[in-house]
Amino acid sequence: MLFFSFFKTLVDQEVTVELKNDIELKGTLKSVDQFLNLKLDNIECSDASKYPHLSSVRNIFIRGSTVRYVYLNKNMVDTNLLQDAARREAMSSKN
Amino acid sequence: MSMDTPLDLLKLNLDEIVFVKLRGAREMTGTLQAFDSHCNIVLSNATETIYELVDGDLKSTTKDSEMVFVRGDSVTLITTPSE
Amino acid sequence: MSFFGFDTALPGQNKGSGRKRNGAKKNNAPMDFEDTYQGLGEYENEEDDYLNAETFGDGTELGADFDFGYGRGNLDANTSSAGHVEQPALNRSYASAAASAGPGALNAGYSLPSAHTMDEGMDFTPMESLWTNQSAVIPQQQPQNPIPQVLSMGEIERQQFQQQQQQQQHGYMNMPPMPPMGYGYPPHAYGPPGVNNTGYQGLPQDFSQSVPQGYPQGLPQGGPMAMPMHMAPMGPPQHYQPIPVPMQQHEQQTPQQAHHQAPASLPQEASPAPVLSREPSESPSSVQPQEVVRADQFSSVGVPEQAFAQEMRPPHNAPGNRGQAIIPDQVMREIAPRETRRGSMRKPQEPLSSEELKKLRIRQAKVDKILRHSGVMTPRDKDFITRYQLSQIVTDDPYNEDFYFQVYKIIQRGGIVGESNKGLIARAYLEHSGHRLGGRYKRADVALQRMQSQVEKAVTVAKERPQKSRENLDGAKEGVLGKISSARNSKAPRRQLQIPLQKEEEDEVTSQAIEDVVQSMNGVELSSSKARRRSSYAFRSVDQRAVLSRSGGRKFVLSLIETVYSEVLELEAQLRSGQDTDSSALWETLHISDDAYEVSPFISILSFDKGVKIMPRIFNFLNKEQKLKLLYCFFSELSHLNIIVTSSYKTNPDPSDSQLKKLELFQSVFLKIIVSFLSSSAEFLEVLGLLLALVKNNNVSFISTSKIGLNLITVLISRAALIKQDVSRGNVLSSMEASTWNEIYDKLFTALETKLAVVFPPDEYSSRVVATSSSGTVTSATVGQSSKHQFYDQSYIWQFLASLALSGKLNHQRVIIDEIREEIFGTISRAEQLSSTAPVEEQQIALYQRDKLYQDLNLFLNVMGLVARDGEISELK
Amino acid sequence: MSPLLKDFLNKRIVVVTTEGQCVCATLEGFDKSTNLLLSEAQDRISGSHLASSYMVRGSQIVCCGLLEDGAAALGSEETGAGVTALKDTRNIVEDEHLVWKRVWASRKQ
Repeated sequence: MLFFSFFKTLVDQEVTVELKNDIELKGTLKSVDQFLNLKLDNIECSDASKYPHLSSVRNIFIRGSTVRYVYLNKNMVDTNLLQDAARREAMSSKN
Repeated sequence: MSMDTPLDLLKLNLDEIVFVKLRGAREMTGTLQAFDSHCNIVLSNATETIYELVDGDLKSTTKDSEMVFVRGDSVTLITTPSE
Repeated sequence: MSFFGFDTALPGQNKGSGRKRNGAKKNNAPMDFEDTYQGLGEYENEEDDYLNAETFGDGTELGADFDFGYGRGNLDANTSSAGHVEQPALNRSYASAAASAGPGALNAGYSLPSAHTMDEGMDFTPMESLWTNQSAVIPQQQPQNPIPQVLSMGEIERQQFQQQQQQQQHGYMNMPPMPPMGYGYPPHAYGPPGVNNTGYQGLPQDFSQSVPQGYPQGLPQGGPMAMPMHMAPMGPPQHYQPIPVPMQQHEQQTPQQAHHQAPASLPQEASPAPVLSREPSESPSSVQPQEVVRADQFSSVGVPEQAFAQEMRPPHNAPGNRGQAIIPDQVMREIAPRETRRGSMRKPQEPLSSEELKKLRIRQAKVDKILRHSGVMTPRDKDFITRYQLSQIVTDDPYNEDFYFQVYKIIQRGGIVGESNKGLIARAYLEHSGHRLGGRYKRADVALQRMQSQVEKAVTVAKERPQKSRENLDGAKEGVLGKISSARNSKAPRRQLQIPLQKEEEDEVTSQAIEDVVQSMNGVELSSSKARRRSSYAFRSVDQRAVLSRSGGRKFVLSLIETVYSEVLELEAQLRSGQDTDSSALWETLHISDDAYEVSPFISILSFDKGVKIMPRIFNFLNKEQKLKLLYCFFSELSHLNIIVTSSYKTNPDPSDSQLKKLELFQSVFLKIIVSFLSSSAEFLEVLGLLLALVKNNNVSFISTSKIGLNLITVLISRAALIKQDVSRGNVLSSMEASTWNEIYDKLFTALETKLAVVFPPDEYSSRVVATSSSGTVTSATVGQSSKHQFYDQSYIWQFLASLALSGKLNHQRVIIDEIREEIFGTISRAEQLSSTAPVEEQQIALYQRDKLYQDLNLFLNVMGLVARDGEISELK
Repeated sequence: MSPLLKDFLNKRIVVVTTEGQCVCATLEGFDKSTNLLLSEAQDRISGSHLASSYMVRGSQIVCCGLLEDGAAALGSEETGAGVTALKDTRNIVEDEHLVWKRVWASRKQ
């Protein structure tokens, strides 16, 4: 649940999602579920001329399993807290 | 103290620079900020390198990001970088 | 939801498909849903369950979505008519379930001597304590009990054990022991009695039919029907001796049920049932007559008869059935009030025809095949799992699953004020994350500013010293300073005073005064670290592995750090839940007095950023003695500290951006701890003890080439000076204290003497640091404020010199001035050059920088009653 | 359960599949595995009618975007000939081992 928890803190922040089919979508993260499915609003396709498929789409649901990366800004993340959360996750999954 | 599972070794490298090999002839180096049992990870100050063979020549492109979440199913290897 | 252990195999569906197959062979009539329904819908209506949303999400609101894999929607639709009746029996919440999972539940569900509770809860419904409305029986087990009790795994196991004990006491019937595999039956068959009561009204005959189909088939045929139907599988194996006969009877009992039955599977039932079974017949296998009669009577009052009848059939003929005498009566009383007519129920049963027997046998075989897996888990297994799951859901640490989000939100809101719990949580992270103050780099300033103000305060006090001491100085000044004002380019003046030069690196500390320091440091074993003899020179390698290899290796140190983190996280969790914390385990993990390695592992822990970052949180849990020991170890082995090596211009003339960042981190985190510990809790002699540790075990001159090292020395001696000033106003320092201080100061001074100028890094180094800092991300803590004209900030050096001069006698001060006069004049001339050479548009910046240079320099000069301004040094007025 | 798709119910959406197919359709239903039930499915590029009822397995979904009102299929503007086909999401580079071989070889130098 660590990353579900993590992504919840990123709601309403602007993120860039790179999918495994190389499409890159930039938009405001609106929601996330425990499968790390994401919902973005006001999306912008980084290479819209090459991939016009998502033109006239603003609000998009992304299946978590097809995400390659999610790019974030440094200031969105409390790294010390995140590391501790990862430690706790590792501790609890061990028991 | 039992530091025995692979994920425990990953825990040792929290806040340290790690080298991540990824599917699709990619690799990434950055500071490990988080991981879970699926090998989902978050790296800070990351540099991704994508390799490809163009007409038999090795070509690489790099991409920097200050914070990135990497979905675990792309990860094939995590290690500490060789110097 | 199969989650709660009721049935992962969806017996209703299984059965349905199985029967379909069966029926397809016999006749092709379509399958009747009602016939296959097992009461699943009874477990559906859970709106009152207050943790339902947390467990399953708000999925129930998803109006138009559907579930390809499950198909529960159909069931819902079909059972909605029955649902309203069933609901009352199910209005239990998870909370009450969890509560009843506690010891109270044991009483209620299992150990109450009151037999009816026991029988009800145990034999028919092992999940009773979780799923039925026990409030009817035990008022204190109200579902609205808001504080669910959380059980540990151990407690749950203990309960299971107790249940077994009680089972022994009350006979086999009280607890369901593990039935043999393959004798399974749909779990719903032994659902809570309350459910049965109402549920059967909604579905008059189907249930009773599906149950008999459900399980006796797997049992040896022809034996006596020894057990009440719903009880059989829970009893010991010897109870499993049913015969098909009773079922046959039930099937035939009520003609009106025929249309409900699945014609496909039981053709003989599809036709209007023979009425003969209305007259109970004597079974050849000696089935008890009375329950059949009872069933008849129930049916006559419109009550679902068969299920009860079967449940209550006393297993008179079961050999060794210890429960037989108790169960039926009590159960009857409990779940079927109409049982008052019991006495009149005893009538003989009719025998079955051989054809019926045969058909029944075939049917049993089929159904048995279908149900092979439906009873894999015993009720107790399910009970156990459910309780464990509940104990996981209802946790006492709300931050467990969602730690990052919860704490992040608290920090974002600045949750320090208000709830103390949140304050505690936030404190651990605010300390060094510094959300409210704009990140850690501002924090670096805090630590440095604190040190600076400490020095300034001491200098101010010194300036106000009685004129008398000033006059003493005046005499000495002539030789040194008389030339200063006029001769900027003068050669170094001759040394006025010969300080008795003790030879350096005099290792053994023999003085009585120092022994006193040792004693005064309350049990802090200064001598223990002597066991680890090592060269006082640092390993002159920037590569941290060189040091790490001397304290167990990188992986070892990293695992130490992670163990420390686990301990701290554990302690913080305890603190949140209001428990007392015990830092002894944490202390062990720090390996402070671990002599097994050449370099203390604790020093190596500080080689890693994360090892540094955790220090403030460690300090939250250590007592004063532990803190002192820790700092003593730290100062003793300072030369081995990776950060000293990387921040010394001698060992690392070309620091990288990341190294400078490490330096800042260390300064902002660890230096701050030291400053605040020294200023808040350390006694004079304790400060001296730490200084002694530093001087005695390290090459002070090398340490002074590092900014961090110099700052650490400054912190100690300025603090000592402040305490001394403070004390001298009130009660005077004891002669022991005073002489100790003098002796240690002399040692320090001797170590630095003749090499004082090395505290100034060479210009190449300074400019490189500035260049790296401005190109990288390191911010203003290292370099001056101006972004355009960055210069190497030397204020920390002047603070050190000021502190050193402050505590020294006149002759010490003269030596200092003597050794660094070049730097004094260099600084003055740089300040003057700035204003004269800067272009007009940068005059502002230049003036600022000029003032800053003078300000830093004057901090030092003021100690001796001097001031530099406008290119001249004069006496402070 | 994932309520994320709830807002898209009965609306026109664009569905990208793992195979690189791009379909425009009305979302009739979904479940927690993102299995989708679609109606009036058209090819996003050409606009050609695919099926009146269309089910996509969740494992094949990459993303579904809500089509803005009035947005036409791409095919109505251009025939779709110039549109680059979407890649699949298998994340596979041909002869990846050869690439790595070259990478290691270059590292040794």
